[in-house]
Amino acid sequence: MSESPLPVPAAPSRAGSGFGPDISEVFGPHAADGGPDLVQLLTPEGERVEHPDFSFGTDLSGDDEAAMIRGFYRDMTLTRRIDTEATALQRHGELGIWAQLLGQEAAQIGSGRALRRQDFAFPTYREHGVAWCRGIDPLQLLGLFRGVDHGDWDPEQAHFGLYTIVIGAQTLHATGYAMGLQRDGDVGTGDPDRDAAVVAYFGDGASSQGDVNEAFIFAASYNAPVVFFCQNNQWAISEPIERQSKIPLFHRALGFGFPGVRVDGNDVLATYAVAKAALQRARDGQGPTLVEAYTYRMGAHTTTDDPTRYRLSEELETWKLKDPIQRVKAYLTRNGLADQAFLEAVNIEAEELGQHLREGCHALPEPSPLDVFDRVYAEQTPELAEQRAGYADYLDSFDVPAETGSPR
Amino acid sequence: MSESPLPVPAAPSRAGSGFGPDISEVFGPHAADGGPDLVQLLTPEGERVEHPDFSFGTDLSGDDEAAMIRGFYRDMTLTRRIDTEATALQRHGELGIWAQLLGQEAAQIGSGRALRRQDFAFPTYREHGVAWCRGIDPLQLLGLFRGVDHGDWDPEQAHFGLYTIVIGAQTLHATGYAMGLQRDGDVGTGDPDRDAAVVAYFGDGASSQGDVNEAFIFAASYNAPVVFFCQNNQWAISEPIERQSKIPLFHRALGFGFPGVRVDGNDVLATYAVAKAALQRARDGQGPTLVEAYTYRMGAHTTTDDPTRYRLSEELETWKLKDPIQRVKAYLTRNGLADQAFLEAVNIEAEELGQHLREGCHALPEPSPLDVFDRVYAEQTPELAEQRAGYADYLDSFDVPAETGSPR
Amino acid sequence: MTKVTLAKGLNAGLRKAMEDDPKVLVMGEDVGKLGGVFRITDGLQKDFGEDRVIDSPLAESGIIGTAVGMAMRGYRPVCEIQFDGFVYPAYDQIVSQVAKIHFRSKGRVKMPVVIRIPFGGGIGAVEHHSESPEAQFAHTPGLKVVACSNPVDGYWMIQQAIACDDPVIFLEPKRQYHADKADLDTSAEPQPLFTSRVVRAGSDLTLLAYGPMVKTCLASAEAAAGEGKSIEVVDLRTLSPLDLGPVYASVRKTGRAVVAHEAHVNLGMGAEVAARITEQCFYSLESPVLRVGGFDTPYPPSRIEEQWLPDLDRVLDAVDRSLAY
Amino acid sequence: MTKVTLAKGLNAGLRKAMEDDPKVLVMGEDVGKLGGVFRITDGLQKDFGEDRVIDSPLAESGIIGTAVGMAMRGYRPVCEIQFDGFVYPAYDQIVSQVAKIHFRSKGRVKMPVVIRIPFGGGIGAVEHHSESPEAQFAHTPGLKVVACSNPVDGYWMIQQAIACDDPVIFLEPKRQYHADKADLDTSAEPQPLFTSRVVRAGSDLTLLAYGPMVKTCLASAEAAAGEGKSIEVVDLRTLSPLDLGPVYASVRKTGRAVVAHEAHVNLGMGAEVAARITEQCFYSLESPVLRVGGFDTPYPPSRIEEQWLPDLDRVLDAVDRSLAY
Ligand SMILES: Cc1ncc(C[n+]2csc(CCOP(=O)(O)OP(=O)(O)O)c2C)c(N)n1
Ligand SMILES: Cc1ncc(C[n+]2csc(CCOP(=O)(O)OP(=O)(O)O)c2C)c(N)n1
Ligand SMILES: [Mg+2]
Ligand SMILES: [Mg+2]
Repeated sequence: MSESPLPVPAAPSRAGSGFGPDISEVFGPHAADGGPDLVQLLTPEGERVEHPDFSFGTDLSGDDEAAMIRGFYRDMTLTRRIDTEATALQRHGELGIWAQLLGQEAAQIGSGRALRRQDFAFPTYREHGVAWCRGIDPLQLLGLFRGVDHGDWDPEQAHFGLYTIVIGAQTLHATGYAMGLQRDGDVGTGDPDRDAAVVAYFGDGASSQGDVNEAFIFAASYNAPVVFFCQNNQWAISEPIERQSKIPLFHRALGFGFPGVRVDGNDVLATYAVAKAALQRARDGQGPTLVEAYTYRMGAHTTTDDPTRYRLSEELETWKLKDPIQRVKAYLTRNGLADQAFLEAVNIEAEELGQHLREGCHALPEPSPLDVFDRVYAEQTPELAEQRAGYADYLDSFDVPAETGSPR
Repeated sequence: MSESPLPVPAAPSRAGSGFGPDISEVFGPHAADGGPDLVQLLTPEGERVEHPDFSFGTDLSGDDEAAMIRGFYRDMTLTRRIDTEATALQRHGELGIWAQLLGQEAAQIGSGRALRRQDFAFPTYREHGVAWCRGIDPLQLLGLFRGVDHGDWDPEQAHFGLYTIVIGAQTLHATGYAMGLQRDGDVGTGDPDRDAAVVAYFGDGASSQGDVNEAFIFAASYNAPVVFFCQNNQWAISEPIERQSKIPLFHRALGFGFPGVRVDGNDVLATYAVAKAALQRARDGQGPTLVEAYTYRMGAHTTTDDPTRYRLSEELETWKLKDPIQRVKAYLTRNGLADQAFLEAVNIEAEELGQHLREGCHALPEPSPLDVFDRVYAEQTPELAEQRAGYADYLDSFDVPAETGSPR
Repeated sequence: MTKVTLAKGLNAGLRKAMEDDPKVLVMGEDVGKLGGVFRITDGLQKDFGEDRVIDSPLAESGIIGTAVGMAMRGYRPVCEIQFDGFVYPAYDQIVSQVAKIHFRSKGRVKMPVVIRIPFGGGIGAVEHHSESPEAQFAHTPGLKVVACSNPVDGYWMIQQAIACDDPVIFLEPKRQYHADKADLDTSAEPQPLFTSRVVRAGSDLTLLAYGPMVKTCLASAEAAAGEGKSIEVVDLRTLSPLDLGPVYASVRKTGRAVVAHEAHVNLGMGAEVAARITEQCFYSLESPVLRVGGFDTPYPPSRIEEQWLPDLDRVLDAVDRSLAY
Repeated sequence: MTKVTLAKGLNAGLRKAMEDDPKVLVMGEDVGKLGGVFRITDGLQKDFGEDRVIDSPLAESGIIGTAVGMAMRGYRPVCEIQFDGFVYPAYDQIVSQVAKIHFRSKGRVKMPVVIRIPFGGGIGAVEHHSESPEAQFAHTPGLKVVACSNPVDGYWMIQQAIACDDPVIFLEPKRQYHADKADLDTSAEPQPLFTSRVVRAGSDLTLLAYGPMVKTCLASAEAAAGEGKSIEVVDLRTLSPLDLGPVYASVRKTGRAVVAHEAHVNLGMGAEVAARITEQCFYSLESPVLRVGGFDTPYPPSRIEEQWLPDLDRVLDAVDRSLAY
C-alpha cells in the first residue's frame, strides 16, 4: 500500500470571472452522497473502486490483503456486538445510558487499525470501536455508562485517552500531547517504531466548539503531529449537520492552513487508507490533517434519545443500504475470500463477547463512597482526609461496614 | 461606484496532480507585501491602480470623488492627531495607558466611512478612527484610558459598541446583533435606509480565540448580516502573525463557507471599496464576509509596551514607506485635487482638536465611588443598596463629603 | 387549576412569556424540534417558529455571546444550557460580558438575558451532568441568580426572570423536572422573584435550602418532627441577591441554623449564608451555623451519588449536631 | 543573599525549576522574547529555547488545553495567564479537565500543571486587568490554589508548585511585582507550600490575608499598635487546601478575627474562612468573624480603585467594629 502524502487542497484562485454572489454555487448544496470529493475504495455494493490519491492493499500480497479485510470484518462485527449488547444492558437497567456507534464501525475500525502501537488516540464517548483496536476490554467501557466509574483503563498504557464528555475538549489535549511528542523527538526521525502521531476523535457537532478550532490553530501553528478525525454522522443529537456547517466540514482545515479530506466513513478500506496516510504525514513531521469520515448515526444519540422527534425514517433506510459491515461481507464472500466457516467463527466469537459483557457487567465492582476522597489529588490534602474520616465515622454510625457502601 | 458583490473564492479543486505534500507550495510563504491577493487601488506612491473586482469612485462625479478623498485625508489626519495627542497625554500622566492606532488610519477610516447610519459597529480597544466616523467626540474615548470610566458613549445612539478588551468577545455580540437585525426584518428589503449590517472589528491575534471562530460559525449558520473586519497589523503584542496563522488570514473564511478578501489596509480607497461591498452584501441578505485589512501597527502595542524587545526597526522603516496618509496626500496634491489652503485648514483643525483633547482631558469628571453601586443592575438590589449606604456612612465618618471622592 | 410537573410549569411559563412579549427568544442546543433534552421547550418552535426558538450550533460561548448581541438589539433571549457541566465554555461571556455590560455602559445598555441551567444530581447521569455551579455565578456581581424548587415557582419565576432587565442565571433542579406534580393556578398573584419563603414553620432550628434540596429538607423536618424537633424550613429561592431578612428573623427565634445544598461545601452558598447569619445574629446563635452539602470532591460516579449527595439522614445529622451544642 | 523584587524572585524560581527538571515548560502569550508583559519570564526563552518557553497563539483555552496534553505526555507545563480577567476563556478546561482528570482516571493520570495568574488591582489598569478570581478556583475540587505575598515566597512557592503533582493555580499579586525588595537566601529551607504563616504576633484580634492584602494588613496592624491594639496577622498563603490550624489557635487566643481580600466579599474566601472559624472556635469567639473586601460590584474605573479596594482604613474600621462587640 502506498504511503502517498495527503493531497493538499489548492488555494482558491481569485482570478477570472467565475465568482458569483451565491456561495452555494461554489460549494454546492450539501451532497447527500458525500459529494464528489468523497474518497471511496469499496462501494456500498461491495465493489472495489480506484481513487487517484488513496489505495488499499497495494503494499500487501493478495493473501495478506484478504486477511486484513477479514480482520476488519471481524473487528466491525464484534464492535457492533459490543454496541448491541450494551444497548440491551441499558434496556435491562444495567447501564444508565449508552452511546451507540451503530453505523460508525468502519470509520472507527479503519482509523483504529491504522494506528501504530506508539500512536495515541483521544476519543469522545462513542469510540468503542477504536477502544477495541487499542486492546481495551469492552467491559472496561461499561463502567462509565453503568455509573461505577468515569473510565477504567490506563490511558498511558493503552495509548487511548479516557472518554471525554465535554464536547471538543480532547482535541486540545491531543494537540498538546502531539506537542509533547515533538519535544521528545518522536516525530520525523524516520524510525517506524519511534515516530508517533496523535489522533483526536470528534463529531460534526463538536466542530462548532471554540476548543476544536483553537486546536486547529495550535496544531497548525506548531505543525503538531495530530490527525483530527471527525466522524460526521450527520447529527448532533437533534441538530443536522447543516446547523454547524453549510459546506463540507473537511474544507474547514483549508482555512487553517492544513489539508482536509473527506472519506466514506462507511467504507473501512478507504477510512483505513486515508487515516494511515494522514497518520504517516503526522509521524513524518508534516503536521496536522483533518479527516472527515462521512458516515451516519444509525441509532439514537444515546439510549435516552428519541430520534423520531426530529428525523425521518426514510433517511435511516437510505443509510441502511450503505451499511459498513454488509459491504465488506459482500466483498469477501462474493470474491471467495471468506467462507461460511469464517463467518460462523466470527459469529461465535461475537456470542462469546456478548456473554462476556453480560456476565461481566453484573460483576463490575461497585464503587466505594470512600474511594471518592482518595482520588481527587495525587497528594491528599489534610482537609479532604478529614472529610473522609468524618464521613467514614458517619457511615459507621449506621452500623454498616463503611467499605460495603450505603447505609441505606 | 459599483456595488459589485464580493468575489467568492472558488472551492478547492481536488482533481489533477498539482497537489504536493508541502502546504507552503500552495499558500506560499507569507508575503511581506500582502501577497498577490491584496486588493489595492492606491499605491504607496499615491498612484491609482485598477482591480478587477473592486473600484472606487466610479459612481461619483470627479468633483465628488475628489471631495470624498479629501474627506478621507482629513479624517485620517485628525484621527492621527487624536492618537498623537492621547499618546502625549499618557506620557504626561493624564492617561493610564493608550492603545495607539498609528498606521491603521486607512483601515479604520475606509471601513468607518463605508458604514451607513443604521449599521452598527463593534470595536476592540483601538478603533479610534471608526469612533471618529461614528461621530463620537474623541474626548469620550479618553475616559477609559484615563480610568474615569469604562466607556462613555451610548452604543445604541452612536451605533457603536463600547470598547471591548477581552479579545474577540465582541465578534459574537456583533453576530447576535446581526441576528437581531434579521429578526427585525432589516435585511434584504432593498430599502437603502432600512437594510442594515453589522461590522465586528478584531485583530490578527484575536483570530485565534475560540469566540471569533464560533462567531464565524454562527454567522455562517444563520447567514447573518455581519462583516468580520480583521485589522491584521502583523502583531499581537510581541507575537508575529505567523504564530496565529501560517497562511493569509482571509483564507479562514473559506473553511467556514463564506467569502474572505485581503485588502491593503493602508489604502483608504481600497479599504472603503471592499468594506462597502462587504457591507452591502450583508445588507442584501447575502451573509457574512471576512475582510482582512493588511496593515501594520507602527507604534507600540500600547504606551506601556516596548517593541524594541521583539521586532527589528527595519520592519518599521519598510512600513513607513507605506504610510496611509502620505499616499493620499501625494495623490491629492500631485493631481491638483487639494491645495495648500486645504492642507493648512486640516492642520488647523488638527491643532484645535489637539487642544480640545488636552483641555477636555483634564476636565473629564472624576467618577464618584458611590456611583459604582448604582450601575451594577438595572434594578438595584437591597443588599447592594445597603452596601452603598454603609460605604457612604463610612466616607462621611472621615468628614469629607462623600460625593467628592476619597477620604484620603 | 391544573396539576403540573416542574417541566410542564416551566414550559407553560416560557410559553406565556413568549406570548406576552414578541421580543422573547429561546435559544440553545436541541431546543427546537426536540424540545430540549428535558423537553422544557417542547412545542415552542412549532408554535413560535424557528426565528424565535433557535437551535444553535454546538457552542455555548456562541450561544451566550450572540444572546448578548440580540439583547443589545432589544431582544430578551432565554438561553438553555443543556446541562450544568456545559456552562463553562460560556463562562467568559457570562462573567466578563453579560455581567458587566450594564456597569461598563453606565447603565445605558441593559442585559435582559436569562440563562437556564438544569442543575444538580440524582438522575444517574455520567460526568458533567450533575453539577451545582451556583456559587460561581452568585460570586459575580452583575448577575442575578435564582433557583426554583417546585412546579408553581417554575411557572412564575421563569416569567419574572424574563421580565427582569438584568441578567438572570435561572437554576432548575433537573431531578424534579418530571417528579412531583403541583396545582398551578395561573390567575394567582406570584410572590416577587427576588425573595425567599418560609415553607415550613418551626421553632427549634432554621433549615435553609434551595432547588433540589428543598424537598429533602422538608422531608428531614418531617422526620425530625416525629422525634419532637420543630424545624423551620426556608426556601431561599434567590441566591443573588440573597433575601435573608426572613432568615434572620427565623434564626433570632430558633437560635440555630443549618444550610444545605448539593454543591461542594467549600465556598458553596452555605459559606456566605453562614457568614452573614453569624454577622447579623451573633448574639442569638446557640450553635455555629452548620453546613451540609456535597463533599469537596468532583461529582462521583452515579452509583454512589446518593451517598455523596446530602440526603435526609445527612441533613438530620447536621440538625442533631447543631441541637447538641 | 540578594535583594529581589517579587518579579525577580519568581523569575529566579522559574529558572531554577527549569534547570532542575527538563520536563518543565513555560507557555503563554508573550512569555518568549518579551518575557511576559510583567517580565516574569524574562530571559527564559533565550536560555532554554523556544521548545521550552512557548509563545502561544492568543487563546487561553488553547493554552490550558494543550498543557493538559503535554502533562499527559510527562511534561510539567507552567502556563501564564496574562491578566486575571483573561483566565475565563480557559475556565472550562481548568474546572472540567485540569481539575478532574486525576479523579476521572482513578489517579492514573497526574496533572502537574501550574497556572500562574497575576491578580488583584491597584495598578491603574483598564477593565479586566485587576480581578481576584481565587474563590472560583478554590470552590473547585481537584485544584490547589496558592497566593504568594512577597519576593521570598515567590521564589520558593513557584518551585514547590511546579514540583507538586497536582494542578496549582498560582496567584501573584501584580501590584507587588516591582514594589518592595526582600533578602533572598536561596540556600534556606523553604516552608512547605500548603501552609499558612503567622507574620505578626498579637493578642487582641486575628487578621487574615493573602496576596496583596498581606502588606496592607501588616500596615493596619502597625497602625493599630499605635493605638494600643495588638493584632496578630496571618498570611494564609494556601487557599485550597486552607491551612487553618494556626488560625484556629490564634482565634482561640484572641477571640476575634477579620478576613481581608480584594475579591468581592460575597462568596469570597472570607465567607469560607469565617464559616470555618465559627464552626471550629464557636465558644472562643467574642464577635462574629468580620470580612472586608472589594464591594459587590464589578471592578471600578481605576481612578477610584483605591477607594474600592480595602485599604488600611477599611481594615481598621473592621478591626474596630470587631473589637467593639
Ligand atoms: C460542551 C458540551 N455541550 C453540550 C454537550 C451535550 N451533548 C452531548 S453529545 C452532544 C452532541 C454531539 O454531537 P457530535 O459532536 O456530532 O457527536 P455525536 O454525538 O454525533 O457523535 C451534545 C450537544 C456536551 N457533552 N458538551
Ligand atoms: C482574552 C484576552 N487575552 C489576552 C488579552 C491581553 N491582550 C490585550 S491585546 C492583546 C493582543 C491582541 O492582538 P491583536 O488581536 O492582533 O490586536 P492588536 O492589539 O494588534 O490590535 C493581548 C494578548 C486580552 N485582552 N484578552
Ligand atoms: Mg454527530
Ligand atoms: Mg494585531
